[in-house]
Amino acid sequence: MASKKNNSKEVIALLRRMWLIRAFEEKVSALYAERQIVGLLHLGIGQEAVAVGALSLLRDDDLVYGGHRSHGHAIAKGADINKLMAEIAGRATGYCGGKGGSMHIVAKECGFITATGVVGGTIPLALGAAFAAKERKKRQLAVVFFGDGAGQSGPFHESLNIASLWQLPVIFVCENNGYAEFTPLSAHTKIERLAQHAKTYAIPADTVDGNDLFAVREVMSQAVDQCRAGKGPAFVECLTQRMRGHYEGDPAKYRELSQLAEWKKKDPIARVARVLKNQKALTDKELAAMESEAQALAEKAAAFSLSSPWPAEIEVDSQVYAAAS
Amino acid sequence: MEPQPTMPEQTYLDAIRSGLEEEMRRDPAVYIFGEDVALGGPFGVTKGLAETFGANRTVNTPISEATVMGLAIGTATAGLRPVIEIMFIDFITLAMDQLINHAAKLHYMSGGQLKIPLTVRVQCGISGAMGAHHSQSLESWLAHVPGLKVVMPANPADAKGLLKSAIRDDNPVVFIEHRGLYWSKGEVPANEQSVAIGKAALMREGTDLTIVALSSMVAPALAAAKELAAEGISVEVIDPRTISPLDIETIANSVKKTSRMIVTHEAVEHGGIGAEIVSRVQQEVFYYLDSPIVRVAAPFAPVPAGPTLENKFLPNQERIVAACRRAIAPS
Amino acid sequence: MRELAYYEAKFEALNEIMTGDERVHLINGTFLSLSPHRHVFQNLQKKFSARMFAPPISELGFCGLATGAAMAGLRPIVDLSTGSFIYEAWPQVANEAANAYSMSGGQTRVPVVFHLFHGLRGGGAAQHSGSPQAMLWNVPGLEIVIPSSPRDVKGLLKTAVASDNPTIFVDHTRLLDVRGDVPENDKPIPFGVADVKRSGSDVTVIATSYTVQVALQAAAKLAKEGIEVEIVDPRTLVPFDLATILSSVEKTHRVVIADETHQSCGVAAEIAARIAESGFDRLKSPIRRVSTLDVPVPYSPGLEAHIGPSEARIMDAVRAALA
Amino acid sequence: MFVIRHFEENLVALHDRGVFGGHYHLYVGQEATGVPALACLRADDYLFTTHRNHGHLLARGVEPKKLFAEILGRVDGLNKGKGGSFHSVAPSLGFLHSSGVVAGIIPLSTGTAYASKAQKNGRLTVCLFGDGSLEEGAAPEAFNIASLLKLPLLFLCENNGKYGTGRAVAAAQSSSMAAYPLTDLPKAYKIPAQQIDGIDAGLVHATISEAVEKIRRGEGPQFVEAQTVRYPGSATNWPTVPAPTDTALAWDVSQVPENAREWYRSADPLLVYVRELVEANQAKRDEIAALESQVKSAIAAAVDFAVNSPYPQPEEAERDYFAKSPL
Repeated sequence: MASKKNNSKEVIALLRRMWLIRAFEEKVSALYAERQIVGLLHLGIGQEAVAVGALSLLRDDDLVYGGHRSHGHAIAKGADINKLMAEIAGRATGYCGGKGGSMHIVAKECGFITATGVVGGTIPLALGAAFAAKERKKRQLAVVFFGDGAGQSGPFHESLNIASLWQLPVIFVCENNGYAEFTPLSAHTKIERLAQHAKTYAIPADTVDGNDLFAVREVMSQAVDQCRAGKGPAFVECLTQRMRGHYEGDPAKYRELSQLAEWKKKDPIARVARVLKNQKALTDKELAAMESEAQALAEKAAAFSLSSPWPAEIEVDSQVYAAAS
Repeated sequence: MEPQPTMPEQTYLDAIRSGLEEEMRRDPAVYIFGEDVALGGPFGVTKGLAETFGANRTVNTPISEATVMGLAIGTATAGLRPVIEIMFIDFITLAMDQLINHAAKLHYMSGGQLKIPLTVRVQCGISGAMGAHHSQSLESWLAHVPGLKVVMPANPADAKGLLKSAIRDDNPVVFIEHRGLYWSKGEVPANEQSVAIGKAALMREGTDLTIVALSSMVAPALAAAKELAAEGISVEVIDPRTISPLDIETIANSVKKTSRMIVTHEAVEHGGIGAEIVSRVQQEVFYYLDSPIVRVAAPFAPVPAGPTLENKFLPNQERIVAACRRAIAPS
Repeated sequence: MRELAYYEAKFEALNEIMTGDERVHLINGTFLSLSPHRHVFQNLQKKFSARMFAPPISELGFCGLATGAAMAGLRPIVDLSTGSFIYEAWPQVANEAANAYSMSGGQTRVPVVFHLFHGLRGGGAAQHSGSPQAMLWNVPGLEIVIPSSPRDVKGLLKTAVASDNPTIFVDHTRLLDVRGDVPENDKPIPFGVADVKRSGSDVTVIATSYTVQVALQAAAKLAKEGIEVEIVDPRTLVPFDLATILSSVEKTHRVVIADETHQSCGVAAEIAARIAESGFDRLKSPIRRVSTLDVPVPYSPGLEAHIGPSEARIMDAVRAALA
Repeated sequence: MFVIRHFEENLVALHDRGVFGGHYHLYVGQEATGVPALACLRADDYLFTTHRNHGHLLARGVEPKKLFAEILGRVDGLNKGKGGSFHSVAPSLGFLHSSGVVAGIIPLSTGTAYASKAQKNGRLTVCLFGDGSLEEGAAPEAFNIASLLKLPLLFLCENNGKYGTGRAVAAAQSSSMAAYPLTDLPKAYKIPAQQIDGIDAGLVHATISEAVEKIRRGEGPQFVEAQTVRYPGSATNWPTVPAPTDTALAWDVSQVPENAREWYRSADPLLVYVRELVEANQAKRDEIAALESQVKSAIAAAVDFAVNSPYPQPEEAERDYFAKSPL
């Protein structure tokens, strides 16, 4: 049924979304280099196919939880890139009024519930959302993104256990980019595929090429259908690679350039573009236009952010506690 | 909601149960999570709730404190009003990251977009020689965390009233019960009466000295006050009930009147909530103080298991009285 | 006298410790957080890779591993890096390591060091700016070390490793590039001995960690106003040297406590309470606390700067103490 | 096995008499796991155990009188009265620390194993825990690290939830552990794991000695799940003794209360072992009865010792929270 979803019109929209993420993150990276943005930044350049592929199949009212590398997930769920960039820049006009920053994006209006700075920190939160959804019987889903680094943390295992026991409508999306912070996965565990853990807890799991938009959608659509039908959790492991270091400013010496060159061949955006071209759905000219369009939007977001006011100091001790409702 | 029979005399434990029951009846979004809660929990606090409201609202969880805490927080981000029971406060150590890095911060980090109406029920304290993994009082950790509220009821009425406020609060509230108080009895006013979080209670009026006592130390403090009254020393006893936010105004006003104060709690003195109370009071009413504020709390040691050691470890009426005498007549 | 950067002194200590005692193993982290001076760690790695373990992201797991290894006679130093991550290891640190010696009636020793970076680091936001030391001060069984200068970091790190107790070594990324005198083959610095970082007669400022450096700058400015500040650095919270502080208060009668943990139940609260109890008669004005405001650490730079124990806030508090 | 059994039964009696107040857990029903398993170890091996530790300590040779004294909080106790039932230790026998926190010891056990490997002293670590511990994230974190580093570590999971009662039902795989069989968890980390009947002393001894050999050969961690049936006396919060153990019960359980009879008939490892010995003509009934009465009187003496041991000086409460440091 995924193939049905892949009519070229829709694929073009997806490509546009992928370009938007790429352009957005490259702009963020540039601003960081110029010291116009400070703080701890984690970019997902090269992982766009996972975010867009996975979230393109969700309903607006599905709930998404991210990790520390989640700009792309927020955009894929429909976040406003102006508010997103402004948040990363610590401005008053940001989604969180400058209180959250890059690692703590919350865009509730579009169902991106929260990111976290703690590896694997939102996995249990997603269980809760799934529990609530199940109770409300609205066939809502919770989707949580995390990296392979989270696979060695206790709460990850506790969560698989509980999700399976209680048959919760949650989809675990593992972005296995082969690196936990600075260390290759092989140095962290003897398990090559994190999907194996899900299977241990009797959760249906699949591993796909995360740089292949169509493959991600194929597997994800099965997961969504199963979850939506109330048949319990699903686990989708996407093998991908990030082009950047762990955080901006990380020299990333621990990765050989050959790997990067290798990766460039697999660039998820180029791959989709190729397909559309072969289908004669888009010309080079249109593709180029799409790219510059995205870059223009990113530029506008940057301009909006940098011209936005800093939060007022009075803001500093507001919103520590919610006022009685 | 349907009316409940009023219960003049009730144990602390039953008061908590009826508080839970009334709130679950009042609001279908209230859910209970915890180990064995559907079976009543280790002390029977949640007894019967699964039968009344169904096992889907009184949920037995695996022994996975970290994840169950996160799960409860997650249900709160999705609109429920979870109540999670951590069997012993000692085991909250296992859920610290979810509680401190997530529950306490999500509202603020999200610029107010998210609310976490979470109640964390734990029981603490020394009762029955359980040793250093089942007897601790760890409230000051939690009072140190902006975004959390922390309450410590000392009697059945406050237990029920504060629990209701905690469940109705839109913020994460840690509700710290004392195991040693579970079977103590007291008057409990008619249902639906909640006790405001952040308001101290004046337990006894006096003019010569103020005792600020928490949780299990309120009773010995009142006994000490009686003992001293016989000697003509008039002692005022205040129970803060909530330690975050702290009702410093009530305490400071009392000290303005008495000019002398001691603080007593069961937790280890160093880094305890007493330190915060002393600092605040001396800052607010320094020039009213006639003698140093003394803390009567546990020594800087893990809780020993042996009963004699336990007794030595526990602050008690005797030590409170001695401290009061020192404060009245500094040597 | 020889001047070193803080990070150089720290790695000199690590190098001497590793060379001198083969029971010492380094677990996780680079002891530099994200600082660019990685080469010093890589040099150490070349020499001692056999005694280094880069574990998975399992704080609970590898802090337990270190604790167990210490019980069995090793002297592991764990780098938790970002202080907030200790919350994931909390059961092993606060429930196992801290209690083992006492619960065993003095039989089982746990000579482990948990090293972490606390505090405001610039954009760390609420989850990467934690200062857990105030909570840990409420945990009997843990020693807590909190250096503020190149000389102290070297001398205290050596004592921490030599100690037979679980020790929390509280470091601060903003200290790494601070320079200062570090004598050649300097002696280890005993725990429980405070250090007067600046002497003065008007107000005692008790400061910890990076805030000592901030307070020194504040003091220099206040000197121009004719206010002489005495700065006392406890250097270790457990054990705590109250005597040195009280003798300073004897002289100044006025106290400001500057520390980067949150105010409520923070480090400053405990210090203030002790002085108010034992030094009450020497005080001429209330003890003032300059702590991090009781809010989660905000991301935006202006907000972050606003909540910390800044030079300006310390100066205001000193003036208020004299008013 | 007799020592453990009569120790625990006397402990229940002491508690019912109000001689001590603390919460405690019995090892009754698991004797055929702990005793043969620990017999496979070297004197210098490390052991970590949990709140259910009495049987392990006794099986390893702890003097009953000292364990009684500790549980009663007396000065002659293993920990001088500071640990109690939850935290009794015996470092000279390799028990460095017993944790009252579920799964608290699992990460710790990787540490002693790590140290042994670093020190190349051939010492092995045995981590003894219950099935409930596997619900804590600490367990998989430790499995992963143990497997990664090929640590000399034996995970011995005592699953007393087999057709159990009370909490055991809630703890059975179906309701709180999705992984089944439990051995799938360590296997996921490439740790060899097997499930055996913990009531069969011979099987336990054979399995554990083989596992121990492999570990000593440097093959890395091993996992064994020993299944036993929950002792009816442990069904509630406060343990009881449905029927005092006596060799005679091995052949006639008519005196046992109806509700507990089946356990004594088929699931009591001690009585099973007694029958085996007799049927194999390795011992006569009266010899065993004689042995048991010796143990009974030894235990009675140990009880007297503990009850008459003084309480520690209260001031002790403030001592021993810091080791004396060189500086």
